[in-house]
Amino acid sequence: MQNYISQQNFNALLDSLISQGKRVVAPRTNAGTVLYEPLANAADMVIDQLPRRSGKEAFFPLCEDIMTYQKEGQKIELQDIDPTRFLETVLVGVRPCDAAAIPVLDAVFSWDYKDEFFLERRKKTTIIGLACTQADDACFCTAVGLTPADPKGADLFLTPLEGGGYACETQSEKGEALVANNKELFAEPNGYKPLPLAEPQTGKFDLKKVKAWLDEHFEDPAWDSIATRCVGCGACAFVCPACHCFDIVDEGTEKQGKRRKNWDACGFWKFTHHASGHNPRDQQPKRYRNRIMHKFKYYDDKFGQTLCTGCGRCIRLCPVGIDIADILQDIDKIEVKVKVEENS
Amino acid sequence: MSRIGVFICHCGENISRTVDVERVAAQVGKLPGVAFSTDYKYMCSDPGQNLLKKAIQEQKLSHIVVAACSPRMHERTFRKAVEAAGLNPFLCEMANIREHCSWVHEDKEEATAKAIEIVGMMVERVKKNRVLPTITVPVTKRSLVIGGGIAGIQAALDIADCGHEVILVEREPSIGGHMAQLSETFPTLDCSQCIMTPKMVDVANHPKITLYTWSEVELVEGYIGNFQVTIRRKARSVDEDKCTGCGVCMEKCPIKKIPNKFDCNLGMRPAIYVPFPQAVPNTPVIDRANCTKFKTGKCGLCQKVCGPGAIDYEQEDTLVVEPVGAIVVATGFDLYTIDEKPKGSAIKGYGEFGHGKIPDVIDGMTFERLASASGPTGGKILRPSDGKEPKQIVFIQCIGSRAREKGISYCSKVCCMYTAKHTMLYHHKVHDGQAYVFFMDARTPGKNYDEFWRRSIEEEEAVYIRGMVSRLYQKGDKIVVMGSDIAVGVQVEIEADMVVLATAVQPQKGADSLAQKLGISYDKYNFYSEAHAKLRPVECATAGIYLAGACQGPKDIPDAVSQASAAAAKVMTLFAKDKLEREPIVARVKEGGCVGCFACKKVCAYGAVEEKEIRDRQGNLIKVVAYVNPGVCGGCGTCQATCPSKSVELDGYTDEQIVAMIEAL
Amino acid sequence: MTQPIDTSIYAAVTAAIQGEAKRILSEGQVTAIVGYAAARRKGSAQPIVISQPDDAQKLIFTPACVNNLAVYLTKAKKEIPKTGKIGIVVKGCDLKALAGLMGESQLKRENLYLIGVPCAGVLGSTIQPDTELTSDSIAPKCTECNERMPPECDFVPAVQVPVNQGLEKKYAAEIARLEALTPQERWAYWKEQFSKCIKCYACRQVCPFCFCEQCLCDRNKPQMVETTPRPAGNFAWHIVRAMHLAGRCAGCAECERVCPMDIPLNLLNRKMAKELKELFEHEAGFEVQEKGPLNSFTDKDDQSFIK
Amino acid sequence: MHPEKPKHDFEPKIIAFVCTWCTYAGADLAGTSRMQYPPNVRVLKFPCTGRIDPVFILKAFQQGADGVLVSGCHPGDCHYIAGNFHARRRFAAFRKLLEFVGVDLNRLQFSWVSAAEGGKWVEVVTELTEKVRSMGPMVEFKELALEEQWSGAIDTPELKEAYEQI
Repeated sequence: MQNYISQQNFNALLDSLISQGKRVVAPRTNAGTVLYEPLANAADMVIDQLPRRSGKEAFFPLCEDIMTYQKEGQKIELQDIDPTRFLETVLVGVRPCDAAAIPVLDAVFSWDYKDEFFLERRKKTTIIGLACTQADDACFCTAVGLTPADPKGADLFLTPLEGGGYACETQSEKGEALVANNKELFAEPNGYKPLPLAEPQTGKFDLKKVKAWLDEHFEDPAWDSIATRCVGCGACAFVCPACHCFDIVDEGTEKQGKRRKNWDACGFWKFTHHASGHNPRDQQPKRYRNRIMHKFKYYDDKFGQTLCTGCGRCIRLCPVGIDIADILQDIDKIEVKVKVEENS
Repeated sequence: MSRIGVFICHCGENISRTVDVERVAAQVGKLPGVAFSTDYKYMCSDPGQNLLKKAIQEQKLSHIVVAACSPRMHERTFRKAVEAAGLNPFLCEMANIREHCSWVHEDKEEATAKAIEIVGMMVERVKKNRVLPTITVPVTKRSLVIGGGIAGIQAALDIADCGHEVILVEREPSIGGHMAQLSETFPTLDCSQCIMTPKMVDVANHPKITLYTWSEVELVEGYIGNFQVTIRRKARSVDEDKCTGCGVCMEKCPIKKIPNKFDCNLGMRPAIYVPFPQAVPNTPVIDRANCTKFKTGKCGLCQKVCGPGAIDYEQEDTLVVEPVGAIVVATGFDLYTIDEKPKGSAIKGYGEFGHGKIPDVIDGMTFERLASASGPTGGKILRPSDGKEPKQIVFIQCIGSRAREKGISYCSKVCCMYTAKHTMLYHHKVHDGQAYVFFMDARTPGKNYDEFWRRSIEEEEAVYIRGMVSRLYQKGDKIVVMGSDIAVGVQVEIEADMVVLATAVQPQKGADSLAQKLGISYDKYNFYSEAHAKLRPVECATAGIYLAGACQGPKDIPDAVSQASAAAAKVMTLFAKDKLEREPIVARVKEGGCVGCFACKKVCAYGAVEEKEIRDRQGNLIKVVAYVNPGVCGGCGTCQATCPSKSVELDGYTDEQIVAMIEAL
Repeated sequence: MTQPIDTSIYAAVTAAIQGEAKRILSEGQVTAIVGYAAARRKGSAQPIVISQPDDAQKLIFTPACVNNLAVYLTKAKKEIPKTGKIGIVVKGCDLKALAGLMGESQLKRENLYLIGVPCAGVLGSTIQPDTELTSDSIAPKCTECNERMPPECDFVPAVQVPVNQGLEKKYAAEIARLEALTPQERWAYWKEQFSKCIKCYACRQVCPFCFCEQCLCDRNKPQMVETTPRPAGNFAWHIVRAMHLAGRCAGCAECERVCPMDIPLNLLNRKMAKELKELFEHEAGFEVQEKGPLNSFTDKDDQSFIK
Repeated sequence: MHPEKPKHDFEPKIIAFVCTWCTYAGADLAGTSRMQYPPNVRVLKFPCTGRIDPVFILKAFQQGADGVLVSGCHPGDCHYIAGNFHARRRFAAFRKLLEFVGVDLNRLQFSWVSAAEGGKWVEVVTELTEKVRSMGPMVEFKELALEEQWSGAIDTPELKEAYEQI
């Protein structure tokens, strides 16, 4: 089985995909920030850094048109977007925390309503995952049931090796096809040792205990102490690989315009602002509560999955230092106490 | 969806010559929301207007665009027509395809394309127009006049003669102001008191005028048509109702030697006094600072001698609140005192001229009192120092005025004329005396003014020396005046017996604090600012407040009187209707979005923005927001451009309307 | 060359803040105090609101105490109790924001108890809070700071702030660099930067001056600014934001620090501050100003650009 | 006969924001005096320059304006006392911001045109139109309007065509 690829050949693979007219999306530097973006050249790839934004963008864009309108005289003409025009894409260098979020999102986008935009992009995208070798004290993938070498979500999974190159494991037909079509670039493994995996420095917590507490504590003074300081921006949701709320807006003029689907965040005051002026989540702690509840309770209730992969982006980027891992650890502790009390 | 009617005017051939009006009508007819479009030869003619009215009714039109001349020309016409057809007039807009299109372009293709865009833009705008009701404000038909000098008196009499109540407030014990102090007046040399006192008496006797002397404005609240003015009536210690003005108290008062301000401190008065014999009201006031009764508790002589028992030592200040609809400010002027540098002022002073140090260096007003038949010398020109008749007298012009380096750059306007008058009065009274005048240049515009000035030189033998005085000093009982005659180019030295300085006219002290109470603006000298230097010279920017006399800038008597009558006419115009109607182009605050930063209030030139408390049903304060008083708002919209959250909106020019126009292009 | 920044006073500052906080809470002088507390990650700090004297010991001051806490006193933050007198821990830069908020009728001095912090500088980014404070990691604003001892506070720990000299003035240098470019080059620079924007509005939410309850840019009747995070909408948002802060921004640079996409937003604010100083001699300071430079005027204002 | 007017490849779109009392009236006077100027300008009437929000200028560029003119009463002549003074400060600052983000200020003109200055109106409008014509279209904002984030972009020939047209 040919399952080794050198860095040079890997770059050659990507360049060949680019030349075939495929969109190759990989971490690259844009004005000083590492982001998943289409590559013009494989050499631009910055594969050793976790991008600021997650890979969900490849299926769930920041902003996409879903319809256009034109008015003339008394006529209004509507035009749908043709999803077959979406580009064939290869998403490269996706770490387990980003890749694992994609199947989690599949659940919500193919549930009662099949989101053709998401699903069509999903269909047209091949994901090349990458085992993770770097972690800091914001990472907590191991606490939410993943590992730095978890291939979940990837079509082809790479493990970086000492001295360069990657060990490759195909995870799906798409992955197999990719390897099969580029056989000449892959070689037999030859006693290479994988690089040591990342070791997230965050403590553990029991997701079941957390959920059990959440089930009982929609109203709890703890929410105030957790999130009084939340300023209500969307940074956490927008950098999150699993957050998937969106807003539909019509933008344009009296004569023509577009209906668009934009990322939205439950932290925003406007998120639940009713046309009447009423806002059921009238205070920031209630909005932040929804973030935790959605990730660790509601999504679990509905789809049996946790809506968090422990990438730690929200911890690093929260303007006011709200630390989701810390909160979950605290909840974990509270739950233990409750049990002790019950036993005594 | 709106049903917009568009009417394209040919304006004879003025428009149709360069704009293909039929094509414009056809193209515009295709715009979303347009239900009817047509063209017509003369839209403003009666048949044109009837066409418009008929179409509104038959086509059930909701909004109208008339594409014709400038809205400055016929907007009113078409809005009236639209109103007559049952639509709110503000649902009609004009597209200017004549002045801005057909008249300035020759190429028919280009002009037609442009006209289509202009009309299209107005179609988008009119869609966002809202029904605007005419704003009415009730008017209290009473007015307040602040200041009882000649300007205030004239304004009060004019308004009262028209049948409206007037409250006249004067700070001093008597009305009359500076004009009552003058000896004779230029350019006719008639006696000031002779023409002044009958007017003062008219005020006192007028059934429509309530006179509050020895009183000051304490607080002004409200807005045009609806002011609430609080007036402090200072304790007079004399009951005005009981006092008959017999004057026995003043005769008996043992304290007699208090310098009388009215006589520029040359004459003396008792502690209970009227400032001058013809005072109105002729009710004395006790000067508590100098009265033995108030200082030591003893005396009480005036009370003992007062037949009607009018003396009341226990009297206290009282506050009266008067509702008024308009305010005339006529607080007048004061003279620049050169020996006393106003605190914190940029004015540097003229210490070198010895005013206040050399007793025979006096100012113009003091000379008036010397020359006045009712003055401290009975009309004889005598030196304050030794009572001798001065044989050589020097007048110096422009003391303070027109001297940027000293802090005042304006011309005081009256000094050239009153100095000419002084030289004449002097010559009439001291036949063998010689008057010299140091001047920069003589400014004598006005009816018969220059003739008067010439007379002082040609007939009354005043010697005019063009140049400024560099120094003066006391030498024995003479005052040596050193100056230059720039016309001849020599140094001049005159040994004078008396020197009269034409000091600058300044606003009354405290003019700024009164302006702050009234919410009107003032310039750096504290003169009150008119709304427009040329077109609204008697109105303040703050609606319902008018200016009369020298509080706005230096003025002579005829100017002050004319402006007072003009201010009165403005008040009467306001009072001519029961309700004030105004175009509803005013700013409105959307309280939900307002965060109370009051940037709007900071930029509002009209003082139309107020702070308003929003409370819940229990009365708890929720927030403080801005409120725009529609009666006061000028409608410029600066507040909206300044408001960060766009929570204040100018009706008729809303963001929605403007953005719709931009997006139409 | 990287040079270390001396932050040895921060231990004494922390102790002093704790003592004062405990005193004013137990004496009932304030109902709550907004300050900084240590957080889970090594070296990190987070804003905290305390109302019990015993919680005073949680308060700290370290190079990770980056937040401008003034934002918690604005109307945008309804969660913080606004009744009674509130204590707040402020650095010099934060204090300017409070002065600005007072000038805009958002706060009253008598309702605040100001605990001033003698500050030698804080980190430019807290993505990795366990970073040593050096001339490289220091917040760019600190390189141009002249206000290390906040004046006219109710309490300031009595320590001497060490002088760190020779720090390159980062904003001034970057503004000068951009000004020297052609308009097309500047456009390209900002286009690239703004293309990263995701409209998370972190810049708006942390800004003490973005206290509007309803942001103009959230409105849709009319839509003044495209809300979509596309290049056009992003560009418009950042221009409007900079314009709305012109003459108001007090220079805390929180917008830039919190931007998850590293957009150098404070450059726009600094540029406007520079222009307003040159045009109207306006500078954000500790004095409460009755009117800002863009809601006042003089009849001699520059009009050389007007034909 | 009038001389044949030269035809240009590019006709700029100029949007003018003017106050109703001075500049609008000045433009009316140009009309009543039958002065001639290029037809590129579209006039939006405001009560006062004080009402003109900088966002409108931005919006005009975004809507495809190649040049923008803002014109009002001369200092001291404001019908509303001080609106133009406030506007003067606001735009002094705003133009610096636009310049800093890379807008060529040759496309943004400010002027005082009184009700008596029909000639000046013609001069200002003509000069700006010609200047902007020689500069070519304002591509920056137009390109921006067509651009998408990479993730939302789709392969549409229409878009490409539109892009190439600029």
